Amino acid sequence: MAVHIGLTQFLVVSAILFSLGLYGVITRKNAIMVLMGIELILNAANINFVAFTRYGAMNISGQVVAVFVIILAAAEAAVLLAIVLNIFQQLNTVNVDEVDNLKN
Amino acid sequence: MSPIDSTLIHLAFAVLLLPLAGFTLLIFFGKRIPRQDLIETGILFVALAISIYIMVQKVFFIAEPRIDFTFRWLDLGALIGHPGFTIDLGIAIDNITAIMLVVVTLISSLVHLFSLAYMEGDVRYSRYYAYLGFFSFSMLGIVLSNNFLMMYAFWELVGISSYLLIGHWYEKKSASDAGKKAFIVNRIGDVGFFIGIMIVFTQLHTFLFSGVFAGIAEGHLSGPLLTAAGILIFCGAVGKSAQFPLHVWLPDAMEGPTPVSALIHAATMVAAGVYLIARVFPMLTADALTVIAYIGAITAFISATIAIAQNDIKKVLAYSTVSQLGYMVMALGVDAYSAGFFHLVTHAAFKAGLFLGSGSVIYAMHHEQDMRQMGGLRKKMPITYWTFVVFSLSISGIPLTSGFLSKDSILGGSLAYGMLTGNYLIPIIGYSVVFLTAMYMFRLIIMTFHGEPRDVHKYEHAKESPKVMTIPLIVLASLSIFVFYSFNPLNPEKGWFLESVTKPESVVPGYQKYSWDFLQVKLVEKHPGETGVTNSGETFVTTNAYQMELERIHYTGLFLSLALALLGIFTAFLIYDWKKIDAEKLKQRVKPIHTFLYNKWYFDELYGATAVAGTLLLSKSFAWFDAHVIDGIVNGAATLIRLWSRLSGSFDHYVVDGLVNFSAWFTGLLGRGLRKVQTGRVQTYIVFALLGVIVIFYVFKQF
Amino acid sequence: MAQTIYQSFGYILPETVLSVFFILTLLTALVGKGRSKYLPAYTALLGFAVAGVLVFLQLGTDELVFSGMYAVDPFSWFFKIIFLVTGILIVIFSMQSRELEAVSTKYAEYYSLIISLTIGAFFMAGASNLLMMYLSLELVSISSYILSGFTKENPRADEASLKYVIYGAFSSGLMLYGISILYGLTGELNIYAFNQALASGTLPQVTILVAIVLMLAGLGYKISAVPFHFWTPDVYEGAPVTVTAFLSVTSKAAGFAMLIRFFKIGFIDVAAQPVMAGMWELFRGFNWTDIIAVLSVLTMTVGNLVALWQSNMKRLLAYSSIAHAGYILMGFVTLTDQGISAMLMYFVAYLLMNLGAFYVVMLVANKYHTEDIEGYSGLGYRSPYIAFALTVFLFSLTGIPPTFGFIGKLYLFAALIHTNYIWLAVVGVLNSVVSLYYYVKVIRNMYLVQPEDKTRVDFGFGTNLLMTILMVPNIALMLYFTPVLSWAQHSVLMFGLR
Amino acid sequence: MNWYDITFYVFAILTVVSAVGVVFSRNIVYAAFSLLFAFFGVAALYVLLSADFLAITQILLYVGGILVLIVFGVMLTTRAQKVEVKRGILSVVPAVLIAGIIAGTLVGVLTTTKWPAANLSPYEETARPIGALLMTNFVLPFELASILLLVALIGAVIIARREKARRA
Repeated sequence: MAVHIGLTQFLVVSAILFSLGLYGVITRKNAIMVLMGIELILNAANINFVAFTRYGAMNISGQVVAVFVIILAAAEAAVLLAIVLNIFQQLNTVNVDEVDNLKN
Repeated sequence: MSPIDSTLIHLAFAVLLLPLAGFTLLIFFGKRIPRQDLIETGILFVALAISIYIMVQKVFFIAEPRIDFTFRWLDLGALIGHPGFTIDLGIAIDNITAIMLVVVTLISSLVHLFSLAYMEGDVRYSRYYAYLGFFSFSMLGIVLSNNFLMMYAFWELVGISSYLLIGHWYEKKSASDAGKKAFIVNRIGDVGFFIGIMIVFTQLHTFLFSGVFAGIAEGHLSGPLLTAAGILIFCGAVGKSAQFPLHVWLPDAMEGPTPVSALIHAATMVAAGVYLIARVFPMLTADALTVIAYIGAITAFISATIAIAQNDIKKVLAYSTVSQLGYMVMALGVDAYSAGFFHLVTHAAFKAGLFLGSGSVIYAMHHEQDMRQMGGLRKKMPITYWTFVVFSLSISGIPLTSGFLSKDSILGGSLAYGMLTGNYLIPIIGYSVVFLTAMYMFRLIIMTFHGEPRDVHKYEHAKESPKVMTIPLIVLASLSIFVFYSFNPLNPEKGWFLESVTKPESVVPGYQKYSWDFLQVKLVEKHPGETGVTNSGETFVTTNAYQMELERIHYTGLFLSLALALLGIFTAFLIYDWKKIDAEKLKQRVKPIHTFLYNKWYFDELYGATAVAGTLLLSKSFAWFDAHVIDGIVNGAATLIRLWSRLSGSFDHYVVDGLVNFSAWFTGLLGRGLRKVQTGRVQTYIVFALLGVIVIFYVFKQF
Repeated sequence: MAQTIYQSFGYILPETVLSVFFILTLLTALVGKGRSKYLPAYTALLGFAVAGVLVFLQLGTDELVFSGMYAVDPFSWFFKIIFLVTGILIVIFSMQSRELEAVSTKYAEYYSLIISLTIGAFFMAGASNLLMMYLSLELVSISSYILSGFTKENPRADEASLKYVIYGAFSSGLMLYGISILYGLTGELNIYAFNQALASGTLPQVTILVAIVLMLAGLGYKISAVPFHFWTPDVYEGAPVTVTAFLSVTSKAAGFAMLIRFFKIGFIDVAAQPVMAGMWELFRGFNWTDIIAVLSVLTMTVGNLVALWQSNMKRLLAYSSIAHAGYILMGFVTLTDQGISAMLMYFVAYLLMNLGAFYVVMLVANKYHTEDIEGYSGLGYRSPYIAFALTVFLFSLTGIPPTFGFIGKLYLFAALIHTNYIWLAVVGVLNSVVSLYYYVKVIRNMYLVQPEDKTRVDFGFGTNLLMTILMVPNIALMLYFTPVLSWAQHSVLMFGLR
Repeated sequence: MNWYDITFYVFAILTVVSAVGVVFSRNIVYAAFSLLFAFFGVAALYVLLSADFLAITQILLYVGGILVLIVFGVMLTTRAQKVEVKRGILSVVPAVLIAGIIAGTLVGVLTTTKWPAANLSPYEETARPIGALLMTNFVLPFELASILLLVALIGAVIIARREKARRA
């Protein structure tokens, strides 16, 4: 009989999602796409929380954390997008690697 | 700590910090504050009022010998191989502290007042007042410290501020040279002081006086090391109190403004050395005390003889100061503790008065300091003259003055000491200096105030100084009268001063004060004839011989000193006023002596010669050594050496130099390399963070 | 003693008051627009003052409130005082900043964000629950993203805030992932319960290591420890000076508070004797303190070495603040009471000297319009008082004797020697020597280089006064630091220890 | 294989593939749409994990909120470029390497860890206990989150708002 779906499978999905998010964050040029990568990371963490709540037969607090994370993600996205918009107005670019005047 | 005690401690802090606050105000906001001089002077008078309150409270109403406020400054806990490293600091008020507080603030405030006129229109007027405040702060710090560390710190601050004040007119080369000389000569003494402190600290692990004394009493520091510590600490006093052989800086320091001379070279800074000896008195061994007594006596004599031959009014006073300081040091050395401190206080008043008086004369004579250009000023400057006479009588030790009381105590002490120990030289010097003192002081008065004016032009313009200058003189003159210290004009024993300044119990192990047991006056007074056991196990019997001797010779000593003083005054009048003896002829007859004295015993020349000749000799001997020994060895083992030197040379060149250069270069390179990493692109940063995470994980997974 | 939820509200009065004033300050935008430019600042100051009084009333409180979410204990009390003092000083600095005049229409928002960051820092200092830790960290972060880009007409500030927000969001993402793994291992969010779960000793070490390293990424970013420090110089340089100063103290101190509490409460076996010996009883497998020691060495070395090459004063201070994070971490390595009290003492010193230095940088930027070290040439002649003050602050930062910085370092080193970390102390001393070079460079420029323009530039009485208030403790606390020391020693007490 | 497993694999693959699309797609609009599917996939995983409330929240907030925000962002800045011409600062290989190491490590560690597990409890409604928790044990984070949202709101407004002065 095939392996039944359990905690492990969810964790693998979360790990992959997390790594993809990291990949997106470090390779994407466009700041908005970097943001998308960050959202993937947060989602990966959330999958962990919910999966642990379910399979660890733990208290439901993991799900509560997930709710907070979603709220935070929204807040963070709003601020990041606002900053990107402002950068776009000021510097006429949304590429993070072009914003590199402060260095050394 | 009772409420009044803590109040006194708080007030003492206030006294300490007020001048500092004044200094900070003046140095940073000086230009923007109107009448900063008055502010600073006012601050000092406030400090004076508080000090008087503290003194009255402490001396008359508080029974306990000292009020101590100690806090743990540094506690590094137990370190490896060390039981614990703690440093306690704090301040303490005992009777001599309280009295010194008043002396310092009193003289300082009067000098501030005096300077209002004297320094008017000076280029760096506010700077001058700032430094005066800073000096007062440092001096009060010395007085209040209850430990060696703070005392040393303030000691150095006093050094710095006196350097600044002496060199106040630094455009004048002689002034800036004098400042430097004072600073350097003092450093020599301070090195000894510092080594002494370090000996004490390494042996006893504390800087607190009380802790040090307790440690010595328990026998944790004794023998030659204790004597050495005492003498090394005394070195600090030698520097600051201008004792032989480091006395050379003080007369030069007269290049500073005259009120500064009054403040630091008469009343406060130079007194710090004497105060230091008084502070550490309990830990001084018999040998150390002997050294101190002889240094003091020699200083007193040498400088008194020099003073006779000087023509600059301030130089005379300067040498007189050195001489009187010698007296004080000698008094402490012969165990006349109270007398020495007493003289410190009375001397502060009348010597400050003398300096301020000379300042008044100099001011009137348009900064003329040569006495040969003066004369006849008595009529022009009556207040200055009469106060000057009071001061001179006081320093000469004529009855009804404060100087008589304190000086007589010292002389009595030295006489008793000489009688008992056989060190007759000390009382002999002590009494001969009485004669010299009286003579040079009245020589000064006669040359300045009596007779006919020699520089008529300057005389014509001379007039009595303004009130801010004469008021301090009058105050100081009245303080030179006996009533302030004792109601009995002939014997101060029962006066409040000597009652409140009692000699502290010595903590030195018995055998180190073995032959000195008669000096244990305190113990003796209560139980003469008591038997004690020294640390080394010997038994000894205490006697009250010293006390008895003091009483026995009291009137002998008194009349002897009085007679000598009057003789001195008489001689001065004989030579300089009535011209019964021709001064010039006398000078011719004793020309070698006069020249010798006039040139200050050639100390400066001596130091120059020894230093220069010594250096020459040293370099010559090195050359000889080089030529004969080294060359021989080199020639003898040329091959080996050459090989070795080549090796070591290349080692030096490639390895040592290389390492040094390399580390500098490498640090720089590393910094530059690391700087390159900071690309300015946020994603690079993220990559590094991720790499960091990976590396940390895999490196530490191993463990 | 745990409190019921209802009772708990009594313990967060200072935070509540700050929140109220956060909104009040925001509302001054409606009321006082154009009328008083200082109204929001005064409101914020009032808020800090009221909160300060309430915090003082909590002296000695040692409670865990909101079902283990938040600890009100002497440890957090210490940091709350630090945050409030910093907040007040920053508000006063900001009132004088010319840089911020460009955004004078948004003062209300600016000051309210300073309050919100302080609220976040309060919660960071007391958070004893992983969720609280994450949320409070985010509150601080989001406030600081906005603050650092507040002068949005300035491209440098924009760049700073963009980098900050990307880096911050990424770091907190890593941290959150770490939290999720910890949660999976223990089923707990509360760090006290977490400790209990760890006490069983059956938890897989490697997994915990993964979680901890990920958490370190988040915490390390807040305290700017190498290699999570890269954002620091760019953000510090780009952000307005006042914000930089604020971040360098409050945000960093909050990060340290959280780090210390997390490790100390979460990972030390409270049952072990002696409790405070700092043994990581549960983790004999790997030497945890070594991770911190290595991070500490890297942090101070990188900070100091790169600082050698800086020409911009703000950037120099940014690297210097990285180096200082390294010094402070040294105290954490010991994990003893002595080490942590030394860290706390160092925070007091750091607050005084760092804020002082940044204040001078702001003043110089105001009047001399330069942030370059070259621009400081001859400052000693033109503005002697300011130059003198900066000298004192820089000496203190170096740790040269007549300053409080020296005492702070001395205690850190003593704690290290006490726990036999002598090599680390040596590294610390060597680093201080390196740092001397770049601090003295500034001082040399101020005093030895003659200015071309010799006109005096005065800063007015109020500025000098504030400068004196900042400067005097730097020296006075060297002479008499016993109160700070005993305060720090009492403040190592966290809820649940002893 | 039962239906549960099949459903899981379907949605897991959907999620992962969409995520790949998000990070590899060159067109930002495609990326945004991929993100939409990834969010949906995650929501479905939540349903599989009996977290119904969370699934709804995910869809409402992420899809309805964050994604719309992102799309707005894309549209507002799209004037510059729709398509990424070149990659970011890292070439693909090192980036893949780093992400790969992290993925490998995580998968390795997470799958080999013996998680404290219990038997699956039957499905329970989650909205009510979550709500209860938010008002009791989690009331402090709840309040904190509200301040945080307010701060984010203010921040977003002041940072993104165009200045009148600039336009003039």
